[in-house]
Amino acid sequence: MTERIAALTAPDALAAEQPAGRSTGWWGMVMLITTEATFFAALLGSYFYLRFQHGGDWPPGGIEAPKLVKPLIMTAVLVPSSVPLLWAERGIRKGRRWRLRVGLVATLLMGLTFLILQGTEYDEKLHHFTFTTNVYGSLFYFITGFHGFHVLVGMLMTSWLLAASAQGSFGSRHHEQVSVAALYWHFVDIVWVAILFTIYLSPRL
Amino acid sequence: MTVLAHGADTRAESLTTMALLVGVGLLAGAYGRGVHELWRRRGAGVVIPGWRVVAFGLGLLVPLIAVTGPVHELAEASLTGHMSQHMLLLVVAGPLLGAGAPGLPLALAAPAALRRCWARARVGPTGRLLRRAGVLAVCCGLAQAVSLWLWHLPGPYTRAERDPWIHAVEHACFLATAAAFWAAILGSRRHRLPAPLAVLMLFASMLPASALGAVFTLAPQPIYPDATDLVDQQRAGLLMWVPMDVLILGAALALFLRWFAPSGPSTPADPPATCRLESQSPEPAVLPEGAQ
Amino acid sequence: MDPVPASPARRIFARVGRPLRGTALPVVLLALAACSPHSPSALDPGGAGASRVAGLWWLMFWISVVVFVEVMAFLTWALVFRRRARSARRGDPTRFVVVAGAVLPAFVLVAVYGVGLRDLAALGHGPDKAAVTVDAIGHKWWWEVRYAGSPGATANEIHIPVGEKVRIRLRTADVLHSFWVPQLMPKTDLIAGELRETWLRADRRGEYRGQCAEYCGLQHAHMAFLVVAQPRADFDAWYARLGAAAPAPQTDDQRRGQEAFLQAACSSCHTVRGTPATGLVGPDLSDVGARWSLGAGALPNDGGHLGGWIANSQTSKPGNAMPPQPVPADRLPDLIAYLRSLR
Amino acid sequence: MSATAAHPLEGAPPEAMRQLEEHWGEEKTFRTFFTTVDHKRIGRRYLVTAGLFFGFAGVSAMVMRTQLAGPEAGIVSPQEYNQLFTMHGTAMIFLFSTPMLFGFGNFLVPLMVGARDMAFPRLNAFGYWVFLFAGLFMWASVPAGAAPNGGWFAYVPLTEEQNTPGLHMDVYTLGLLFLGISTTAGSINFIVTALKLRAPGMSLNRVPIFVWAIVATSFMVIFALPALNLDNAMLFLDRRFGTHFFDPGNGGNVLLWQHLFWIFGHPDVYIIVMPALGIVSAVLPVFCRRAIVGYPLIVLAIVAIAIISFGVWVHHMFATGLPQLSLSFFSAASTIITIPSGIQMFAWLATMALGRIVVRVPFLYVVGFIVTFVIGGLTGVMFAMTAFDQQVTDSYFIVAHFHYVLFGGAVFPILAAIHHWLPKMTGRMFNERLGRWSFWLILIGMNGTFFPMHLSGLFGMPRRVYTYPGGLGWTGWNLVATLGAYVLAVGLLLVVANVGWTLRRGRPAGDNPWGGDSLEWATASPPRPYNFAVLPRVWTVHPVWDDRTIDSIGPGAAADRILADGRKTIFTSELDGRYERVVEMPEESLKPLLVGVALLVLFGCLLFGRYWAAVAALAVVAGILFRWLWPPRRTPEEAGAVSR
Ligand code: HEA
Ligand code: HEA
Ligand code: CUA
Ligand SMILES: [Cu+2]
Repeated sequence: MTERIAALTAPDALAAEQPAGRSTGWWGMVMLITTEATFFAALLGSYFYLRFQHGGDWPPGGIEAPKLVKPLIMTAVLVPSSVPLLWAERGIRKGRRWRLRVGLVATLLMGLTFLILQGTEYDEKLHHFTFTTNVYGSLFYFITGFHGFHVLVGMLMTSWLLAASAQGSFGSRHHEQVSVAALYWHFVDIVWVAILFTIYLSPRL
Repeated sequence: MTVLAHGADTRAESLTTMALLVGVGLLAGAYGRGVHELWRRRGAGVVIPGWRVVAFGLGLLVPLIAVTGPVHELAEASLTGHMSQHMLLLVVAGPLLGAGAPGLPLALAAPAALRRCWARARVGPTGRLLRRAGVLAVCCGLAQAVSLWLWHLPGPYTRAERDPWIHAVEHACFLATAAAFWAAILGSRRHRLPAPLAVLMLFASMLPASALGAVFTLAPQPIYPDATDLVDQQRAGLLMWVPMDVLILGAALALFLRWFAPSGPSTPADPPATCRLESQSPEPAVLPEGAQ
Repeated sequence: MDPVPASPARRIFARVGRPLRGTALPVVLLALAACSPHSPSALDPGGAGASRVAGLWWLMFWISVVVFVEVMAFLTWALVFRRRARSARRGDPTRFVVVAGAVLPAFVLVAVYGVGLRDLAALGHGPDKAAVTVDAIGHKWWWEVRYAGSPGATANEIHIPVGEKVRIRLRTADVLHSFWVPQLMPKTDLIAGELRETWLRADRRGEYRGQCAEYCGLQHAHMAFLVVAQPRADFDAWYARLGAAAPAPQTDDQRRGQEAFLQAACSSCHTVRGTPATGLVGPDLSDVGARWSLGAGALPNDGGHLGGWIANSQTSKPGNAMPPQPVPADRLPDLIAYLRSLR
Repeated sequence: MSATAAHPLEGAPPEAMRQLEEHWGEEKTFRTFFTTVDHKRIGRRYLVTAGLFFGFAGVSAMVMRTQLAGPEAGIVSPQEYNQLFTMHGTAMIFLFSTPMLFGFGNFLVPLMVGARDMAFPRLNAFGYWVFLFAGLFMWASVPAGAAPNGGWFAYVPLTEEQNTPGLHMDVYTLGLLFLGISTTAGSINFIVTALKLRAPGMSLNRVPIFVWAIVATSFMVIFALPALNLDNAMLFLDRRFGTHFFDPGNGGNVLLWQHLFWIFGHPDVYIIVMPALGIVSAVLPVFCRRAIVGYPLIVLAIVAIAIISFGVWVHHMFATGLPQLSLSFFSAASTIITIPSGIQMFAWLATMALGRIVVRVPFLYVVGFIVTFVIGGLTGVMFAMTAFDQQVTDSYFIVAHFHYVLFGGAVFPILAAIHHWLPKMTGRMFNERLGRWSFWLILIGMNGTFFPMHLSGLFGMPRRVYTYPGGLGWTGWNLVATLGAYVLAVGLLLVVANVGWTLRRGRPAGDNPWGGDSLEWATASPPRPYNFAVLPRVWTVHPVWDDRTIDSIGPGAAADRILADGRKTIFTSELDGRYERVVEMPEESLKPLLVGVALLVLFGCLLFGRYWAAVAALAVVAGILFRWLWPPRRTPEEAGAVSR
């Protein structure tokens, strides 16, 4: 009997020094991303729904199909911005703080460039149509604007990481927040590809 | 539906059919060689069990059925027929090929140079990232959704209608993405998602497909310029919607049950007459007369 | 006043629950319904669409009774015999759960689904070539009714010939509404920006109450209408009147009333055919004297209520689009007399 | 085997107990009231707040019922009536059912899985504050006369600016967006808690069904809520900034609203009912004194419902004139979804038929649940037949259906849960006799209220009418319904009275008054702030009925499951619950409340059109979050830096 009790009350942790498994933070971020991705999916789904319910010309009301050059440049800025982040993350895993900082700054700059380009794009577009022109205008500005807001949030997170890394919080043993925030940034990138496809390419298809 | 396109170049069509035959033959050969190699080294049916081989074989037959003979005729005749062709590729051939766990055998059968490249890519950082079951499944799911949507937009769709080669590429896209996606769900254990995640993944992949079906079914006008039959379009939409949903629901539940049931609930051997942790006085102070 | 013969007797006991006549429950239910002979009861169908649905209902009703009784029997059995049983029994009767909870229901459901599909198809089977086509246009909160091929219009009242499938085209002028005549036909919503269609076929003559069934704001409660099913000849006569000009005033007070009508704000919102009043905001009044109610079911249509309505309709139907009319008290009776003469 | 062999609190040595008390205990001061992150306190708050909103919504219903007692009544004006039923529905769905069940989840999930708190305790506190503020935000509009008035599903174009000017619908859109933050946060928290914080040995196939239900519900929230949020965001933009998403005149489409709403709305009704069914599966075995029948089948049914429920939304739009083909598809899907419910129903019945039934108030409510839910479910199946649905949709028959499933399917289990876990929450036993009185009054009142609605609906009475003419065969039934509602209200007030009685006079209940099977019964009543002195080890689905688990928390347990040297709990692996590592849990904090307040200001500014102030509030939110998540300063060695 005592043996049995001893077995049942024995330790479970068998010298598990290294943190094993996913952290709650990782799961939390994955769930947040899932729900946000669903939001974007519903948004882009609404775009197609409205388009096919509308029938006829798309974009309607004499608005011309969006030009591709600028959005492609924006893509070329935003999507690769994940790379420095990946590099930074890999660096901090090995304890290389400089890589973290450099990577974060690069990502931040690329994100900023993207937003500036988006600003100039709006500047041009607003001469032709606004979000009150018709449903296409509403969709265009809502979708791209909402994504732009996400880029902004992503940049805030990145700046937060940068600030925290300046304080010296991260290293090979503590880098969870970096990976978690990076997940969000990658997500924002991928969503952009979907938006590029929906807003810019699909009217030509 | 489009008389114009297919009457014009039957030549291109027979060429694509030949290409298909060659492709299927090559795949079958390569897979067979890989499996042969594996079985020779590790014993028959060990790494790749027999049923997977059968599944793969059947999966290769499906595209042949889908793009020739009566199905082909149907596809020419109506949108509904065309969608049934797509569904054959996406929901029949895809899972079958995926269940064949083709990754390893095909890699084995590849020429040495290619294999070396492959091996190098596998161990690199990106390769390692991509080889994670979760990442792989998400990517394949995305690819499937994108190709599904892309090829059903009016532009690509009509172009595929007109040009047999583009049509062939379309079908190849469907086949490849579906097979890859299902390989992550049904494939070999090492590259497969754990069942609960697979259920989630399946569910998530169902959403864009259903959305496309919904767009077709609910659109008040014809989506494609040269299709005018609304009922046909609705039927096509439902065809895209229902079989996919049913398949995914069935697969999800089957996976879940298979994972969940055998280990079963370990009920205590004897539901205790009284529980050891029961409080001293389970009888409430006041009980109405005759309430028991 | 009534353009059709007196309200028909509802042959409640004879009609409803036909598939299962002789069983007690539907009779009881209907006896309860029969508190009022005017109930627009879906279980007392007067036409093709609704009687199909009533049949479906009784089928499902009895299946439900069986399922419910089955579950209750189980429950009662357990409560009676397993209470204070000496001990719980072992085992995990999975097969029982699957059979009773999934397999048997699946059979029942497939069968019901089949019947349901058949009925759905039947409802969808509108007239191929309708002799009569009605446009019902929903407004907040009344129904504009027009007939294809007739310049006339009426409101909150649809006349149809008995025994014929009548095509109804539905549009809305503002928000969503829903066209529902429980005794004749299930609902069809009126969707802003789109055209919808349904049909009606009454198999016995009579008046069938209909009501807007989609919440449409303040006075959704008062958006009723009446379907009047009459023999073809009566219908034709009515239809002919619809296209013609409104009757001219006959008496002096009616004439004074018309004058008042045309001078006051009335004519800027309402039409009376054959007069300079061509307003389009409110209902066409050319046959207002003959209609079953005022304000789409808000008030009975008689002189007193009409006067009240004109003076201030906001008390009886708050929020409707008609502002209170400052008609001098001495002119009001004339106005009423004129309007009552429009039939 | 002595009944006192292992008192759950005796497993850890006294020194460890003292330490635990020191690290986890919090004085009940004014400050800790606002800073607490204890899931049990937060859970209780959810329950009380949701109960309060239930009271408000219930009172609205009583006013409505009074108005409808006879024809042409003038108790309330049409404006008031329309606000009342909209707030009644909205509050019952969004501010009562889900938060109430999330409250039970909050209290129970960590206990049931054997953890010391939720995965994100501060997020949990934040979720509560947001729920509270969003609820107050919406209810405050009632005395202001600006309550939402477009019905709980707020169909456009009625709810567009030109048809409903004023703040009414802005309160609705903003309130639901605000509330959505809380619901999403709560769901993520449940999922992660159930994935990472389970006691060692609790593999997924040993997770209590209630936890399964909460997790499946949370996943449904994750996938369904975005559709509602998108809908509300677009409506807000349409109303305030002149966009045209729902404006057919400018290319918009009014049915888009309905599709998005019901893509959320249908899963939502299962979001409401699923945890409630979980409660049934938790309560039933205890009073049947045996394991639940068909555990894997029930879990499978939960998963199946969660999936299928995303494919049936159009059954709420059967009358909108969509293509018949698609209707028949949705009709089939709606038919199929009854099958998992049938499986659960018969699993419960089989459990009862094999059990040794002990009748107590919680069990009575379960019986009440079965009776009413079956009726509601059966009418649900009737609607799945499109032709029939087109006849009764938007009539009182629908009102009857959804009250049977909502009251029968959610409120009865909630009442069962209140009685079942009240002893655990308060340490005191309720009054059984009072409990039985309230049960019978509620059962009779509920059926008296809602059964007649089937009839008035069939007899042609549309819903959402503030009054109706006499002489149409509706009057009598409405009177019966009103009388029933009063009986029901008395019964519910007795429940409230019983809870009050319990708090003041209740007999001490003991740790496990019912001889329950899940881990919450293996600790004190009410539980200590750290829940378990020794985190248990699990071998079965019914751990407390298993000697091994009891022994594992008995004297002599290894320190790695006591973890007295800080606020600590254990991470286990997601699927099979293997011990992974010890983690530090956060302390109480005021920041969740501050973010909540800042968000309240944000939404208030949006409501009143102060957009720049709203941006400022957003900046404040970001600023507080910045601090909230700020990592501790570490030396390079601690952090593990190898280079600058
Ligand atoms: C908790 C909430 C809840 C639950 C559980 C359900 C359950 C179901 N509901 Fe309900 N429903 C609502 C809440 C809910 N509903 C609400 C709020 C509305 C209206 C919203 C509004 O308009 O305001 C609504 C409206 C609604 C409609 C639209 C009606 C309309 O507006 O026109 C439909 C149509 O199909 C429907 C169907 C169903 C079905 C098939 C089920 C099934 O899941 C029921 C399954 C259960 C059983 C069947 C009982 C147990 C099973 C057995 C005993 C096995 C044997 C059974 C058979 C052989 C049949 N519901
Ligand atoms: C969970 C959901 C839920 C619940 C429990 C209820 C409960 C009740 N409902 Fe409701 N109802 C809805 C959800 C719900 N309803 C919805 C979604 C609608 C549709 C709205 C729409 O059309 O937009 C609706 C619509 C609706 C209508 C139709 C209105 C119309 O179409 O015109 C009616 C009419 O009688 C009604 C009545 C009632 C009644 C009498 C109760 C009673 O059961 C209420 C009893 C409760 C009380 C009397 C409160 C008791 C007080 C306490 C317990 C105090 C607690 C206090 C503390 C803890 C501090 N409801
Ligand atoms: Cu029109 Cu309700
Ligand atoms: Cu539903």
